[in-house]
Amino acid sequence: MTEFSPRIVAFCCNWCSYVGADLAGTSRLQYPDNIRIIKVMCSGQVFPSYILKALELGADGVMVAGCHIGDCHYVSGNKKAQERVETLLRVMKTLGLDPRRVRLEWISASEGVKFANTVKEFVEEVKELGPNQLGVRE
Amino acid sequence: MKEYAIFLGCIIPNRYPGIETTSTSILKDFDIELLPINGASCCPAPGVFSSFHLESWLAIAARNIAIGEETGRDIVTMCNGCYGSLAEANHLLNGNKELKDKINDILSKVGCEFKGNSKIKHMIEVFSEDIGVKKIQEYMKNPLDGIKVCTHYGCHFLKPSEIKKHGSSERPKFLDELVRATGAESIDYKDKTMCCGFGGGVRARDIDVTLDFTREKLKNIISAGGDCIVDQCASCHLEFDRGQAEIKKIYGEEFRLPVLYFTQLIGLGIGMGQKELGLTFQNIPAESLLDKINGRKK
Amino acid sequence: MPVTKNIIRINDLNSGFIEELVESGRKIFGEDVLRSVEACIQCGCCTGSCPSSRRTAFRTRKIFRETSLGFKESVLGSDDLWLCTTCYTCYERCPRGVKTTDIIRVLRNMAVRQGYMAEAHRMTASYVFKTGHGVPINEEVQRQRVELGLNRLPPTTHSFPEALRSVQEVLRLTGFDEIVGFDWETMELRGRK
Amino acid sequence: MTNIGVYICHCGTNIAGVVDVEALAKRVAKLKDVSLARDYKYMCSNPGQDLIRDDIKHRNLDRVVVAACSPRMHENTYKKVLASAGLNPFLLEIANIREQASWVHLDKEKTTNKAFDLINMAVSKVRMDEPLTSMSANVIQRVLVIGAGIAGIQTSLDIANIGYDVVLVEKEQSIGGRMSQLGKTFPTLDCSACILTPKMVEVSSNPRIKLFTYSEVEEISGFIGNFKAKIRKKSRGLDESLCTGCGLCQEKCPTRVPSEYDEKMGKRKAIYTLFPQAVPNIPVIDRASCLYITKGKCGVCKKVCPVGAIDYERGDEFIEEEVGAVVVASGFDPFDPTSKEEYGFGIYKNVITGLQLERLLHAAGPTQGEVVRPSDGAVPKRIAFVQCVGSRDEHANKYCSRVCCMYAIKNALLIKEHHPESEIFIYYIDIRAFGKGYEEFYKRAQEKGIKFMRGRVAEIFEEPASRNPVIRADDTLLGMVTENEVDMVVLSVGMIPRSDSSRIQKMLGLAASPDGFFMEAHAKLRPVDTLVDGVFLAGTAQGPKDIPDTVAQAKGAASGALGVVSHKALLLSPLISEVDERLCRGCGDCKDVCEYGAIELVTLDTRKVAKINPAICKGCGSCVVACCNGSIKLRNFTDSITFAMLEAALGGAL
Repeated sequence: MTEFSPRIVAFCCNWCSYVGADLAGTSRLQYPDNIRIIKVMCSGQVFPSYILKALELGADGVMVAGCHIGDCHYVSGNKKAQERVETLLRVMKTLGLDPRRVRLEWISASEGVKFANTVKEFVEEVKELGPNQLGVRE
Repeated sequence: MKEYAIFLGCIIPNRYPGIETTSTSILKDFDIELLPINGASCCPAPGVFSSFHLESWLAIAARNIAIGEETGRDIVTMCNGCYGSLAEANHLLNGNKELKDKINDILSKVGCEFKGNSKIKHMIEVFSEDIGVKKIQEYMKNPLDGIKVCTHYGCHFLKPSEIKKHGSSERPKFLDELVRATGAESIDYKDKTMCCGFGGGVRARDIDVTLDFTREKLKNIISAGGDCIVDQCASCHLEFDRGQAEIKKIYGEEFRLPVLYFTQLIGLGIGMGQKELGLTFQNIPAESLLDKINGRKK
Repeated sequence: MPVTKNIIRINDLNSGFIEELVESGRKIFGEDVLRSVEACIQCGCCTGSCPSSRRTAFRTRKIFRETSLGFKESVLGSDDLWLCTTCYTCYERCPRGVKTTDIIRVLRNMAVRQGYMAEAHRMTASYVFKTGHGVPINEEVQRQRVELGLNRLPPTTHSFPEALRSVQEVLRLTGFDEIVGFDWETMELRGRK
Repeated sequence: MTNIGVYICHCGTNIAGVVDVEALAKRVAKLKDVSLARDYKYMCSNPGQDLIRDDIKHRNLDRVVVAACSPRMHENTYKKVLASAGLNPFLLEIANIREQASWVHLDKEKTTNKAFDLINMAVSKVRMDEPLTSMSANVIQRVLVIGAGIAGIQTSLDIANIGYDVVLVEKEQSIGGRMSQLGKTFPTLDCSACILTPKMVEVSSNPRIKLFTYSEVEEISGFIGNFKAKIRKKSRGLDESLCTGCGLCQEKCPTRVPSEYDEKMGKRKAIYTLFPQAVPNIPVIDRASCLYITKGKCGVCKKVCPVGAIDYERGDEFIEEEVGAVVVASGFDPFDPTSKEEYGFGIYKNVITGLQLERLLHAAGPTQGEVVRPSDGAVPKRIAFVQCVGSRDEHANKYCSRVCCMYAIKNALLIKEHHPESEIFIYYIDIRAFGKGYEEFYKRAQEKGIKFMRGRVAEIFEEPASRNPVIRADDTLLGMVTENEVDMVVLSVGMIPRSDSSRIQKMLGLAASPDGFFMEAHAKLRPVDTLVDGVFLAGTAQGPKDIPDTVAQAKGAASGALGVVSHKALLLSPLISEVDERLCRGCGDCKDVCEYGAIELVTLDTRKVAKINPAICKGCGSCVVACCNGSIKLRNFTDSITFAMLEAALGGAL
């Protein structure tokens, strides 16, 4: 029985967090390979159903990353993302889902280190939580 | 009829009872009753006890508020010091659940609880807001025309303004307006909003520093041509009245500047005698002022 | 005071002093109020506004500078710290929003804990232990009260012994008796600890 | 039937060092719709590009995935490759297997697996991507400039001189703005008028600049390349076409009221021009103080006007102008120090502001350049400047206004040079002499004997007899509290946003920074752009600035605006939202969340539906999420694409 290796999806906005991830790369910062990044134009474009779908498909953790509040390339997309994700987190419990599996992070284009550390942290936390039973796993 | 719980503190009942009787009797005419807060203690003095031990200061203040709240009325103080302590305690405790629980934990041992549902008011608010300058004007029997008054606001009623919320602490107006309502003239003087020197435990520890404050204020008032000083704070009142006597003793300097609490000035305007105003019990006689008032009459 | 000849070795200063300050005042005022001292730009608006510094050696600005650099002993041991009348003028005007008077009061609390409490202040405190009043009644005023048609004693702790007892109990619970050095047996101040 | 080609780049050893590219290519080749998968040393190199180009042509690929470095590096390179091979460039996806895989992981097997997932995700996206074509919009090749201070003047001149038309709108009756109020300028001490008036004349004489003075832009609609502006031309109470500017009316007008332009240091008539060199040199009747208008008496100006231009009843006019870009140069207001009560401004006569002093120092000002104090008209011999009044102040403006140190030093020097015997003190917290020649200027002031007093002034009081202000401050360098009785105090007030800036902000949909000034698109890299395409900022409307910085930014704004209007047409990104009108219920939720006003509700036969203006939409996708029934989609970022990518991402075993 090998150690549980979580599967994590990250929705990164095109203007800040995706660039932050690139910076982590160019700075050769090592972080766990459990994460798969999906580029979105803006964190405000992330529909709650995307997150639920990811969980349904067996993601053990989902991260939504956008520009810091006030820095949104589209003025307020990240504020909208915040409202939606926070609402989702509230209902997740009632849906029998562990809200700790979903994370909202503000990571700027200059925060490669923060990106790497956030991934490390999140992977560790999700390892604690164990596999997402919702997902059909082979 | 309006009712308030009156928080006496120390200096009013234990040094200047005349201020209490005067205020009470005037308020009666405006149909405002003052209910005693039985068993109240020292507020305790904001700058003094909070400098020693904030938690003890807060606990005692909270106890005073708590027993005041039991009357079911808002609490009125007659001293900026008392107002400062109770209002700040009220502010701190209502803004911090953890702190409130901690203090209530202590209070529960002596059978009371701070709820924070009573407003803390100052006598000056009762006069300038509940009653209002206009009514005071009409109330005057022999307006004090020609009397030059220098007002002293004191510190802890106005400041910090972000907590006390009575508007500008640099150039306040309400006390001057009240004075004008009596017919007297309120004249400006240098460093008008400066502290009297009483607070922060300085008086007890370094009386000479305190008296140096007082002296400067008195000098500025005299050179501006003030006939008397009118205050709204028992501590400042003591400082200016008793302080003059002490200055005379220590520096041999004599000012003979009558010191009146604002209700005492109003009292003069409705013809109350200086005995019932308690002025005869004060260190500095008010004769010069009364002569001017009477002289003016002739 | 970490001074060698005419040099102050910044290395020798107590860099943890700010944290001690925050710790001592956090529960009452919250952390931000205490940390605001770090925002001081030494513009001197406090001191220029201070009626005390016009006649004493008290320098609000200097105290804040020393505090943020960590001159713990000289700040807490200084008599000047006690020359603030808490008039709040500096608090009102500070362009950086430093919560001056609150910080000074917390510094004083720390000083008291270190044993820097003036006898006069212990006396003032002892009155409250004994009577519930910082300024208790005296014979003369009792007479005046009667003349003015009031009761001899005001309806305060002066008239209600059980109320006085609960004030005393509160002070016992907060440990004020220990801080001031008040002896419940003799109902008097203990000699300096 | 789709034919996807996948190209895996070694990037030398950057990728191949950690990822088993050959094995990866073999695995990828098995993916659905992938007709070929190649790996190559450097895909971005010419041979690499040819490889793709040839396959598109000869192996008729219809979609391409490049697995290489971040799309931020070479996406455009490969888009061009597709285009050159006749394939729609939007049928390309990049799998970022360098920054997101080989550079951040070490384990060869795991990293190769991850690379596979990333490619798989790209494949499942590209499979569903639609070919998109950038649409183009015509550009109206004129620029609207709001505000004709030095910023607006400079921007207009630059644009006009390069050969494009400008509509310049000024609220006041003359152009020139704040700079025209100033006496001399630091650090060179050349007189403001001497360098400004030539530019003002240039503006009025330039045929490419259409000037509207005493006018305000009331509405702006449209989008980059196609703005429509509604301008209100306020009535001057006279016929401008007749007025010759002879000035007789002003001379004869009996009414005298405090002059706003002179900061109340002087008086003006009820019919007046702001200053002698006003452009245009046409007066305005102030309806509030004109005797004829208020009381029906007088009428002198009408009587004396040799050309009969006066027309009291003349009403406002409205003009519509179409432009392709907008430059906002609406300037600043000086901070009103009345709220800093400890300084007694408005109570102590001899406490004035820096701008009031400028008017006194101005050769054409109310005192012809002689500095006298308001209480008694005497020439002050001891003058104190108080810095940071309302600036660097939690109770007023938190920011530094950047010019006050220098203008105080400048005015101190001017007075000192005019009256060498005078004693001048500058009370400061920090002297900020950041500009070219500024520090030297500061030193020069010291050498002239101007006393610099380190300490923020605590309070000012007045000696009743002499009306002399007394300054009380801690001399922080002495560690002593000082009092200083002077003849006059000058409060160095900072800059605040124009009183009407919030109106302009709403009108244009601009953002404001915490300090209330208009916000630039990027603090460092786009300091003159705004978040609204086609709208640019110049001068102090964006934040406190001195004249050199204002002019520099004005030139930047000009080039920004020219970057728009120098094109006949604009290509617009096709990656935007579109509405499925059959599904749309016209609830308007999308309209509410759109920050750009790109969505309007239109009537389609009988029902309301949302309509997205492709020229305004930025493709953020907010409306897509807000839509209650999924009738809006963001092109090539649809739900089904996202779900497909999720499946690809989570399908692979780790």
